Amino acid sequence: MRLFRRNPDPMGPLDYSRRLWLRAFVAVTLFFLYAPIIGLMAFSFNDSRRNVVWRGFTTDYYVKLWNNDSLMMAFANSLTIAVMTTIVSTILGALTAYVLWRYRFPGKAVYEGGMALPIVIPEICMGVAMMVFFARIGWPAGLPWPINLGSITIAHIAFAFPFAAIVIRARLESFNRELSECARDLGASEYRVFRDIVVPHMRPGLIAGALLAFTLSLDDFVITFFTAGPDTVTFPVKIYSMVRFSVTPEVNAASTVLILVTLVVTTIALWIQNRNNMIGKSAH
Amino acid sequence: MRLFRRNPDPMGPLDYSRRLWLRAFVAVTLFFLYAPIIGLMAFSFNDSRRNVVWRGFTTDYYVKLWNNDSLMMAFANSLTIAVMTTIVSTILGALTAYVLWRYRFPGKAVYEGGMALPIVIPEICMGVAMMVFFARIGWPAGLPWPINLGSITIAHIAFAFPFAAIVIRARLESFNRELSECARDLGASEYRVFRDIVVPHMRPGLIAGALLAFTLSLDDFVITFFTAGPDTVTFPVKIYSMVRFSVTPEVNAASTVLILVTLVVTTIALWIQNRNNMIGKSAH
Amino acid sequence: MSDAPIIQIKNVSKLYGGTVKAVDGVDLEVGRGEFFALLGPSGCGKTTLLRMLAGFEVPTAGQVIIDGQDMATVQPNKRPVNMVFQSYAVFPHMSVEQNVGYGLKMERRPAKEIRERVAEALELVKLGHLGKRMPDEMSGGQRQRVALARALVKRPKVLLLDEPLSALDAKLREAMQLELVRLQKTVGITFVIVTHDQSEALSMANRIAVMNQGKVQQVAPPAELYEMPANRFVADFIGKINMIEGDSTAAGDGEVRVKAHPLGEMTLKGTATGKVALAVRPEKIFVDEKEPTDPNLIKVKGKVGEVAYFGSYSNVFFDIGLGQPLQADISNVSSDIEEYTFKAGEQYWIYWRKSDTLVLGD
Amino acid sequence: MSDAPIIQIKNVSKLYGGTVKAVDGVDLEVGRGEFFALLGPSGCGKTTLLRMLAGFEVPTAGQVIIDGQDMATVQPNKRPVNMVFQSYAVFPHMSVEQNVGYGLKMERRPAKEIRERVAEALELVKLGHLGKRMPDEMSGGQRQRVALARALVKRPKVLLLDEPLSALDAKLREAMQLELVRLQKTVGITFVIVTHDQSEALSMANRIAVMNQGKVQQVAPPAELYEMPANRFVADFIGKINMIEGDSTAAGDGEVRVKAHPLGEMTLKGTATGKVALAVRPEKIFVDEKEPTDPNLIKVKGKVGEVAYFGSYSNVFFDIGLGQPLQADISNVSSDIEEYTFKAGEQYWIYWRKSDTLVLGD
Repeated sequence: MRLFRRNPDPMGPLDYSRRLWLRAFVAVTLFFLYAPIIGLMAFSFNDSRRNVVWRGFTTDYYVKLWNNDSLMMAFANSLTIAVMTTIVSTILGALTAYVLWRYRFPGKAVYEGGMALPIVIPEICMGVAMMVFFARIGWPAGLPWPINLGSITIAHIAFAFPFAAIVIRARLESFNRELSECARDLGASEYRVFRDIVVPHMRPGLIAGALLAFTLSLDDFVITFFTAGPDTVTFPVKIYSMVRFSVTPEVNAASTVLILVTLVVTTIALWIQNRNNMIGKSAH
Repeated sequence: MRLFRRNPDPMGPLDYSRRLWLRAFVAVTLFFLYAPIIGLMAFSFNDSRRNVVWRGFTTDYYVKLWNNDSLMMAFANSLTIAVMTTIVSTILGALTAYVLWRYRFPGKAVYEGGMALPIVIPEICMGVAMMVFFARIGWPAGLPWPINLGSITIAHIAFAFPFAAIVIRARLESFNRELSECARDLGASEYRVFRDIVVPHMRPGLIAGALLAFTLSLDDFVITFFTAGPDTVTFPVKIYSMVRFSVTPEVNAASTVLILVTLVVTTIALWIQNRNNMIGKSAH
Repeated sequence: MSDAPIIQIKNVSKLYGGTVKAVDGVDLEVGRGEFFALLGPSGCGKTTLLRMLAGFEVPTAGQVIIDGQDMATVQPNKRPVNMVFQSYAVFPHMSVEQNVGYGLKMERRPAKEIRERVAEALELVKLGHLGKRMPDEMSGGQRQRVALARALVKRPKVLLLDEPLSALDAKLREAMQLELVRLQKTVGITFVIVTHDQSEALSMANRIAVMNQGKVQQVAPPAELYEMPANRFVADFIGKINMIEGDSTAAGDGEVRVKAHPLGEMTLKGTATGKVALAVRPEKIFVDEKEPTDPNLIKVKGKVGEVAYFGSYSNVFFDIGLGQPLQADISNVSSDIEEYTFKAGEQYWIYWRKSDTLVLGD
Repeated sequence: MSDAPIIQIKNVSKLYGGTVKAVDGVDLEVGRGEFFALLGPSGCGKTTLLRMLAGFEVPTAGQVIIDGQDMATVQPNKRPVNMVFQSYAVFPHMSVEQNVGYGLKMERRPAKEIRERVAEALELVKLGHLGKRMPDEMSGGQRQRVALARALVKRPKVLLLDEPLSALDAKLREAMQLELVRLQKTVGITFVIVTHDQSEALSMANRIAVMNQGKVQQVAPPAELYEMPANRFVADFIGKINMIEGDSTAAGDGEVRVKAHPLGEMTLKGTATGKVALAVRPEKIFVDEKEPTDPNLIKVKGKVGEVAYFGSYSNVFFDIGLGQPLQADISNVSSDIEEYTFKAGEQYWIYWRKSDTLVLGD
């Protein structure tokens, strides 16, 4: 590595303030990206039912969210689905990643390609396909909570677990196979090698994959929309139905909550990945 | 590298057919992922208005798509938006990636984090934020085609260009900075170094980033749905409105078209990335 | 303890993809307590052979016998050998003690025995004070010691070492060479080391097998290998050597009559006939301004060409009227710089003993 | 052509982060046509110094003058120097000809001149037949030749080479050492090479600057550096050396009186006083069973410890009653193995000339 990275900035750092075009470019793109989102979040604290002018700071709308039973129910649904999806996706993803990494078998290439399909395929098509699929196999409706969330959860798992598998697979790529050979050499059975050597190495990937599956499930709108019955509303679907009437500060507040949860979970996932990359580097 | 990869499968390949649980696992996950999608695509060729039973092969519904003016208009809209988005996102993404790679400036870390926001933030929140944003700045409605696609295109660019930037940035990571130093040493100005040395290296990243932006824009439903006026329907939005009535074979056919376009573009992008990775490896 | 070899490799071959012969009909025996080296260029099959001993590769043909037992059906975790891997393969999430104790834990030894034997093994490799450390807090040299202790604590019949010094820097490598030799003498276990570095093999091993393209070229102690290489490949691969092409005919009594321009005709010890190479090591060559008279010398006049100074010796290239120059290593045994300064163009007599001259066939 | 040095480095320092001194008050001059080496361990500042000559680093203090011109405000693309990079930095999307011609194109030379000079430069590095090749179809050695041709075609006043041989394998590296020397003689341009490999510097350069921790330790021709190192660091970094601690007092006339266990007291050439190291190179040590009588020798009795055989020489460690052993390199000048076999425990007289002994201060 040292060969090509001797110097972090060998051309010599340029003083930002002297470069007007750079300053302008940075400012414009930042504005472009941040303005709508920051506006949305800021106006959730605006003391006015109309969204246009700033009238003062309030957290009233968050209190209203808290007291809105149907919204809280939607949030509970979303969390339930996300937790179930996370657990199943991580286990399935880990097994898939391990099988792909460890074994050779006929049709492995097809299988790996197929794995990536749900990542590539347009969400709307996934949604329609899931809807048709559940209709065709005659998935029962009107079940009691939380079993009525089953179809959404299954759709979310089908959608989310390939992401988890890819994250875990990527982690396994950095595994030094001499470690598992060495454990074998020291007398470990194949199962002990998996348990003692491979799983500890996988762990950061498992956590990152789980967090990814969690945010994918929590944030999903399209697939949920198509697989949800009328009595199974999730948080994003609820926001959607609120927006259909008008963009009230409650919508802003609900969106802000969803954004913050996602940001926190994603930050944790990235932090784990970075940390484990750094450990990986220092160990070799 | 050789140190850790001497052997592609040093534990010895296991015969797939002897491992029942592996066979079962592969079959179940493949079915789980493929069945809904393949069902959707297969029944677009089913010679029956009702979706349930297979009645024989037909391409009638593709002919019907072709003759459906409002659907073709939606497709034209989608392509127009996607092409515009691709061009602008790739240019913006390349500039952003280059600035982040080449220069140091205050707030660079914030800028890099901000870049990733549209990738992380829930689509539904992006959609709501964009809708509110355009409403607040008073974006005019009822403009003639194709200017009426402007708001959607802007929203798509804001959403897609960070993806392009990340792909191009990743490509720049593999750039050997000694190449640009060497060109300087041989008498090239900074501009010539960029033109003669950096851009040729970036090229595979530019193409892959462009194709990614294209599929993101073409497939997007949520953000489009929130920023589109009633007279600006895109292909995914059209599919959505068709599904609201009932899942006809035309819906299947339209979904199949969208899936195939996406798959082809993605395959090309992956192929370019793989090829350039392999060239990158052989060159060092 | 019996005198039978601890390792017997009988006509072993390994094919990849049905045709590429990584190992091609190798026969080898390693004695008890030997420090044995497998030496050769990369891709010569030495690592494949080592991995067959460990059980990570299965021979396509032939037999691998360790301590009298055929290894054909014995899994890697059941073999009486242990290996030190090229990357050291120290388990990153275990402390040094846990690493070293892992093999004993797999044997289900009682905790007390594990504790004692781990401590003993760590003392052996001079890491007694670092048992609680995690691998990422250790240097490359220390991690190698962990790998050594972890393999030795299992008291294997054979210790396999795969390029154990290649990841260390030059100074540390030299120190570890001596230490590995010392360690092997202390524990008395048979060591089999794989290396591509001839000076490593020469300085450490009792016996060396030189391999090329899957085949064993020569098996001999270091000095024999260096002074009596079996063929051109071995002569060229081990150390530097001058080769002068010539024609040889048998002269009976273990001698040959060799004619080689510009040396003339002479009778030498050897058996190779036909097209041969007269070979002499650079450090066996002497240089003088006066013509030597001893009839047991081979002599030739030459002109100094390039001189490469290396501090402890100078590598002087003489033009003797051949396509390639003749190189001599002149040891700089005096600090008086003038004494061994060669200037390009100077004429010298170059000579060496007939007994130091090799006659090499292909 | 004037006799003034082509490069003058005047009291140059480079600070990183305001405090870390990568280069610390370096003064150096390089003459026209010299083959000059900057030698030192990694992180000693040698590469930073080279990059200051090329213009990729700006000195925090001091002056860099090339051919009489202060380089302070001259951009890298306007300097009369060219560089061969460690990775060779061959442009992957250009053919060999395009690579070599790139620098001339930047000078806006006419196409015909570019063609001719590129062909000439490729001939010079023996790549005349490969002009149409793309870099990914070439070996590492060939790519290095492209980098050399590309720099030389610009006819720079100084050619800078950053560890040019570190990416090549051992055999190729030796061949390229000779070829770089030949090339430098052919073109007559000043070469400045950065290396951490002492044998590379010794064998190639006319003059070497040894650096450590940002400071120049000694500047001298190779033989002087090896035989008369200025201090312990240089003695230890260049080649192998035995150091025996002792006490020294001035004895006038460029001599010192040194007392060192177990050698006794003696008068030696030197100036260092106080705590010193008596140093002698391993190849300057002789070994005999009989006690030598020459009064100009330093002698001591020793017992053979470890012996490392390296083919052309044996590295023998003698226990002379000190903490660390005394090592002697015995050149294996005869192929009769018995002649130079040392067995552990044997007693010998070990001796060397007083004139070969260095008295080193810190």
